[in-house]
Amino acid sequence: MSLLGPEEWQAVALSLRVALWATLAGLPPGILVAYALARWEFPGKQVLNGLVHLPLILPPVVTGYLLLLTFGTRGPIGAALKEIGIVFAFHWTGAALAAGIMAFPLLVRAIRLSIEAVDPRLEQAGATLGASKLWVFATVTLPLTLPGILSGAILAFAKAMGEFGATITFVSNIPGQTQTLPSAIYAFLQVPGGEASALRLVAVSVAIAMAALIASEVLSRRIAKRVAGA
Amino acid sequence: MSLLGPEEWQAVALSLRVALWATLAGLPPGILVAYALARWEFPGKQVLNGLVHLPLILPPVVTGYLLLLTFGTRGPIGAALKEIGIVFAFHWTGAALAAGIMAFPLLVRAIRLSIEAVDPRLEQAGATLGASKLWVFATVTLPLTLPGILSGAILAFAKAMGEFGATITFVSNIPGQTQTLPSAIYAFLQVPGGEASALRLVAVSVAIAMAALIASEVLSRRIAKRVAGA
Amino acid sequence: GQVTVFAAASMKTAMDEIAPLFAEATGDTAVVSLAGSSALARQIQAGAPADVFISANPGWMDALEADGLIEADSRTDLLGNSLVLIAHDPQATPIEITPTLPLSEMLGEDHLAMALVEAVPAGIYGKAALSALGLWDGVAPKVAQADNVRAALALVATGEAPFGIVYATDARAEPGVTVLGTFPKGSHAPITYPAARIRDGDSAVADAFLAFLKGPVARAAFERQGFTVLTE
Amino acid sequence: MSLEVAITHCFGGFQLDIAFEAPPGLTVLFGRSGSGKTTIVNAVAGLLRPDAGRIALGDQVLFDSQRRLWQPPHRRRLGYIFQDARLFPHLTVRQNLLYGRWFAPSDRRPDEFDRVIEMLGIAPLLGRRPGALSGGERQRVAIGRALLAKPRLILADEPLAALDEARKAEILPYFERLRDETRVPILYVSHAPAEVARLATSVVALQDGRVSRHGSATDVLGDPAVTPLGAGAAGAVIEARILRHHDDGLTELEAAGGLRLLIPTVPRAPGTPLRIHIEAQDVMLATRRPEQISALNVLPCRIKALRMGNGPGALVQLDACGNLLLARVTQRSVSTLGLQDGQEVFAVLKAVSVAKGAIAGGPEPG
Amino acid sequence: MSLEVAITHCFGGFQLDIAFEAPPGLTVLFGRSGSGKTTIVNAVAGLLRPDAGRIALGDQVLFDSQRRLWQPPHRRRLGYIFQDARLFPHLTVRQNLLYGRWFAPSDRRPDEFDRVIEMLGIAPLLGRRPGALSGGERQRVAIGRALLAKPRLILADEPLAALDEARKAEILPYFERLRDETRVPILYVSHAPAEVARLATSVVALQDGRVSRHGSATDVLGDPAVTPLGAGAAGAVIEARILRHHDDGLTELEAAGGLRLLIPTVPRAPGTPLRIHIEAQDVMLATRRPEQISALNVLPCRIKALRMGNGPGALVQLDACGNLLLARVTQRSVSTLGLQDGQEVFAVLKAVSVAKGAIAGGPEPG
Ligand SMILES: Nc1ncnc2c1ncn2[C@@H]1O[C@H](COP(=O)(O)OP(=O)(O)OP(=O)(O)O)[C@@H](O)[C@H]1O
Ligand SMILES: Nc1ncnc2c1ncn2[C@@H]1O[C@H](COP(=O)(O)OP(=O)(O)OP(=O)(O)O)[C@@H](O)[C@H]1O
Ligand SMILES: [Mg+2]
Ligand SMILES: [Mg+2]
Repeated sequence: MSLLGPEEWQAVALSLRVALWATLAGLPPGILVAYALARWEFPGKQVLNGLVHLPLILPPVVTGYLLLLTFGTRGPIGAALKEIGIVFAFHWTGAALAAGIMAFPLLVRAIRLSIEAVDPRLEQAGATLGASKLWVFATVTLPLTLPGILSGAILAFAKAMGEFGATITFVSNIPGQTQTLPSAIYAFLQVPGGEASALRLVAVSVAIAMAALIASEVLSRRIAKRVAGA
Repeated sequence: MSLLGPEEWQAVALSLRVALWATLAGLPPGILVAYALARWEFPGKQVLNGLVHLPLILPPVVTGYLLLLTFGTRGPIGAALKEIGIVFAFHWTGAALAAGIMAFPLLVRAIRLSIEAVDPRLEQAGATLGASKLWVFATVTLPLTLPGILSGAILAFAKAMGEFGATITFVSNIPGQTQTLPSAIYAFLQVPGGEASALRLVAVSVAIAMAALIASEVLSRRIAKRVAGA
Repeated sequence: GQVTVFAAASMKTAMDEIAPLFAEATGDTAVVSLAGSSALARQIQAGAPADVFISANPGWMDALEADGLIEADSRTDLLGNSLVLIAHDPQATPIEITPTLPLSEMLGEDHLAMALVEAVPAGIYGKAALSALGLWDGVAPKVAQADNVRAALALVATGEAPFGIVYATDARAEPGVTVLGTFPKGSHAPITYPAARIRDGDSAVADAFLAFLKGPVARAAFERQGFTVLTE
Repeated sequence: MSLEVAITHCFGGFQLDIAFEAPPGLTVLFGRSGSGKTTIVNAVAGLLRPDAGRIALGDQVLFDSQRRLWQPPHRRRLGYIFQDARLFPHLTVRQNLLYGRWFAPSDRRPDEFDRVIEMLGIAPLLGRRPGALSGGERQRVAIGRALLAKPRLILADEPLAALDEARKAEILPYFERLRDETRVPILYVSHAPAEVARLATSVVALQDGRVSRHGSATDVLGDPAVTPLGAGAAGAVIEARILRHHDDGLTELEAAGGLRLLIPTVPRAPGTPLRIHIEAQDVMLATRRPEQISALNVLPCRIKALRMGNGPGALVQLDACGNLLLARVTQRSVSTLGLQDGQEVFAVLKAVSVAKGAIAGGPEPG
Repeated sequence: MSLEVAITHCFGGFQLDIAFEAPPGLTVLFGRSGSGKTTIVNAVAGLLRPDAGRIALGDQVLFDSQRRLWQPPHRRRLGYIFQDARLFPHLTVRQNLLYGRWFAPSDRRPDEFDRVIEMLGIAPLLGRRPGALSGGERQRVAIGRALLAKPRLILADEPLAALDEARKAEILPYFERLRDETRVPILYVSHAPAEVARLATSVVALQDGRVSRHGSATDVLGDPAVTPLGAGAAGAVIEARILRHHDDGLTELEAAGGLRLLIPTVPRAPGTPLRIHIEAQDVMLATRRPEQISALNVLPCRIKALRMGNGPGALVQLDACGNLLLARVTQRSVSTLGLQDGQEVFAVLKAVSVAKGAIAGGPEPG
């Protein structure tokens, strides 16, 4: 298409990939942490809760900087991961990591809220029928939490599509590798006359996020209908 | 205290004020929109839903720029509001507006999720007892949604404490008026060797948000206990 | 070969022109990562795979040099820029910027848009210039500091602030503002964009790229943007 | 005030198509599980909008699909006792009970609250929240909440199913009083024959979404061709008046045609009308007046109809001085005693067989 | 396998302190609303951890506060039919029914599923989700789900309260079969005297969190001093065997001492042990053998005890060839007939009075 240049299409594809991975990879730990916060009592629970919210509280630049310090090739975790072949620094995986971490609080909150709304009496019913805690979680709690998971996922996806500050600070803005849509938009906005180009990218970004939003609405309505019975 | 200079204390106070107002003023429209999205069917529902999520998807700079265009003193809404004495441009209220709008999607999602979890059979029971839709909402739905409202509010507060891109673009950074903690932190990070100063402000910001987080946990546990019965 | 260039975001337009020309001329490709100088410098400190760094101010280049991260020999002051006072009013008549300029009176209740005066280069230069002219104390409370020059420019362009201080390169391309005057050279440290090769980088292609930047093709591109080219 | 209901509604596989008129008093809806009782009650409450039809309470139309009329539930002024209690979990028991009052016209009877909580035995629960109540406690609070809303129409969906016999015995008279003393129509879903017999002014029997039988309690329960609650429920309802109280704890009644009956004391003044449900299986027949027997009621009757069942039983319809009686005996007894239509026999009935639950204040003529 | 329960637990104002042993078979818990039934069942299920005490099933200890032993609910292999159905709303009825199977040892009886859904009449619901079921349908699915989990212990908290009489009559025999054919102990909460009489191997009566009476069904229901379900429930339980079937639809039974009884057909082979609940108010007494009367059972007895009640009634304990019988008559009859201890009298009992619901397969000697 002539709407966007090849480099811009690259940014679109990369943003999609980053947002999808940020969301999907965030789900398992997100569900775990949400469950822990909703249902368990353990020392350090408030610390965990605080940590989860940190990316929300900190200016994104700070989060990006902290990521650079820890997951950069010279950072303590980054160096260790590099040994086993996992690289985040200046790689699209790093953009996904940054987006995932920025989106994590949103994911966790939504899922946690949904888990808290699951009637514990249904979980008890599962237990009396022989299901262990893990099975009850998998067969009762988790399915009933689907609306929240979906809701959290779509929030996370939208956030990941829009995330910029932490990403550009952590993995820079390398076309084809770490240049996501928001970074590209940012670059356009930094120079005179870039507004029109920025606007086109904004439109693409909004279109993608809206499509995801509507898909999630349809899906969540279907889930709700199923549970209401029919 | 000697930890922070007077200008920094000003930034702390301003950030608190901005975050509180962004959260509190966001609640009524947030609840309304969440209710509309959760329970009503109307044309343009998906458009509203998209609009609400927009600040999440757009790079904050873009949001800030759009705010400048609409709520600036020359913007269509800004000019009208100026007539009746409401000014956002270069004013702390503008910072609150920007933070509120950035936090709005988080607020709405959490509340919406909670509203969707309210058993409609309880609302029906309220209706049979003579309560009109509005009364049912006020006496049944709303109280049962409290955990979600609290959850949304704390997310919004944290987000507002950390918001920076849209705020600085919209109301820039005038010490004592619109210089929030994140702007101050950002400024420190722009110069070589500013990390230590930034860190002190980050610590203050985190401390405030954690205090709010813990307060909300305590409150929400109390609510949950009441509803479980005791 | 390929060269990875970390360049200040304000150079986007120029770099977008130069990179394809470089490829055409040498057969090598230049990948340009554009972000704030501070972010780029920190990334280089953290081991970013950059070969060339072009900073929007000497401060961060100095910091990298102190850390031994750049080839000191390769460092050149590539570009220069000047600082201008702009107005929203299209009818505004040019004025000379002197210590007697009644800037504070001109502002009245309104704001003067600048970049962050303690953090962002354009802001730092602007504050230095105003101080040198003895105007700073009068306008300080009225300064609206944006996080970058472009945002300051936007404030003036939308009319939110009647006046602002930005780079000449930015002012030139924005139809919504009028340049009132240029700050005298001596009122602030020279505005330079240093470029250098990163120590761990691929030296051959990087050197070629740096050379290309100093060449006539690049010079033309820079000048179209309003930069002063400092290299010979 | 009477309630007219005529609606059709379709849920996936289930088709409801019913019409009945509930006269003032208490109308029992019964039928097997899944026959559509709750669906009807929901339609009357306004919680379900039927596909088509009309629902009117007195001269107020609640729903009319042709005239596109629809009153929302909160305008209908109902007291709905749900099959599942549906208490508000965030409110205390007291707040739950008073919920309907906020929206009701101000009080005629300020002591109503105390009376209701005393009857329901929920005074100790007032400060608690529903989450920690037992099943029966919850149901009692739900009953109280509906009754205290000062409704113009009471809908009760199996209100007593979760309660023990003793508690039921305490609450039943309250429904009787509501039925007799107020003009509030009551639509009452119940599976329990004793409740039906005792409370019903009229009965609507449902089968697979259709009305299979509709009439006064006397008619439906006294018709040997219809034993819709199971054979056990067949029985006659006799309208009588209290004649006098004996001092050995018995009350003597007089029914139509001067028929006298002795039953355990009913604490009402002589002259009070009563209705008694006499189950068919509690009545014995004898062709010669039995003597030296503990049964106190030996009533001369004439056999009006004899109906052999599929099993070993036979249902005998009797005329006792103009009152209808039903007796359930074995077919063997029919042949041994040589029973036939028109024959004069004696119905033998124990005073104590007329269980407490089956004696009810007579309905006002209405 | 018997279940021993001895626990104390305190909820705010409510104090539970009970101990009983439930022998194999079916143990009915009854008591008024709020007396602690569900609390006990929850403790046995492991959903509530009592403050102190011990719960053991056979030689397996489920809970012992002294030894700090606690088995989590999913290890207990229970089938708990909750007072509120608690179906999984996201699963279809079929998936709900099969839920427990995932965790149960593999099947001895592959046709069990079909048998259970047929008995419960839920075959047409299998593909639906619980949200759209009627109250009774939901409860039936909940019963099925618990039964299909192949439990070692069944807990049933008012399982039939929401069901119509006909449906109850279909499900009760299943519980009987469970009680008699398997070794699975059943703890069963019920308010309905007919269910208690029919199903109970033993009965635990609760009052305000304490056991007020505990014994075999025969003992508790046959003791005129205890009529804990209300006077209506007093009655004797007679253990008998089927002697032969008559072709007019009657079955002849023989009880201890050669006592013969005629009741409506019971479709079991001759020789099958049965137990019959004969309610005291269905028994008449005569001092002379009545003749020409429809009652088929006229049993010579001796009066063992006479107990005057507070009201007009008297409860007479009778010995019929060694079987205990109870008769409820008026005090007036006692004096008119001159009844006294030791007197020989005739108990008159209609065949049809022995209602279907009160005839049960006799418990295996346990
Ligand atoms: N979580 C709780 N917190 C406080 N009190 C409770 C709690 N659960 C039950 N109770 C109280 O304990 C008592 C016994 O409750 P339980 O549910 O065992 O009664 P029940 O015998 O099952 O009654 P029902 O027949 O009404 O179901 C009741 O008074 C109840 O209010
Ligand atoms: N929302 C629904 N969607 C589909 N079918 C439904 C819905 N609600 C009820 N039904 C079906 O309609 C039929 C009638 O339901 P209803 O609740 O009126 O029965 P009921 O007579 O109250 O039974 P019960 O005595 O078991 O409560 C049932 O077969 C039920 O499964
Ligand atoms: Mg129903
Ligand atoms: Mg209970």
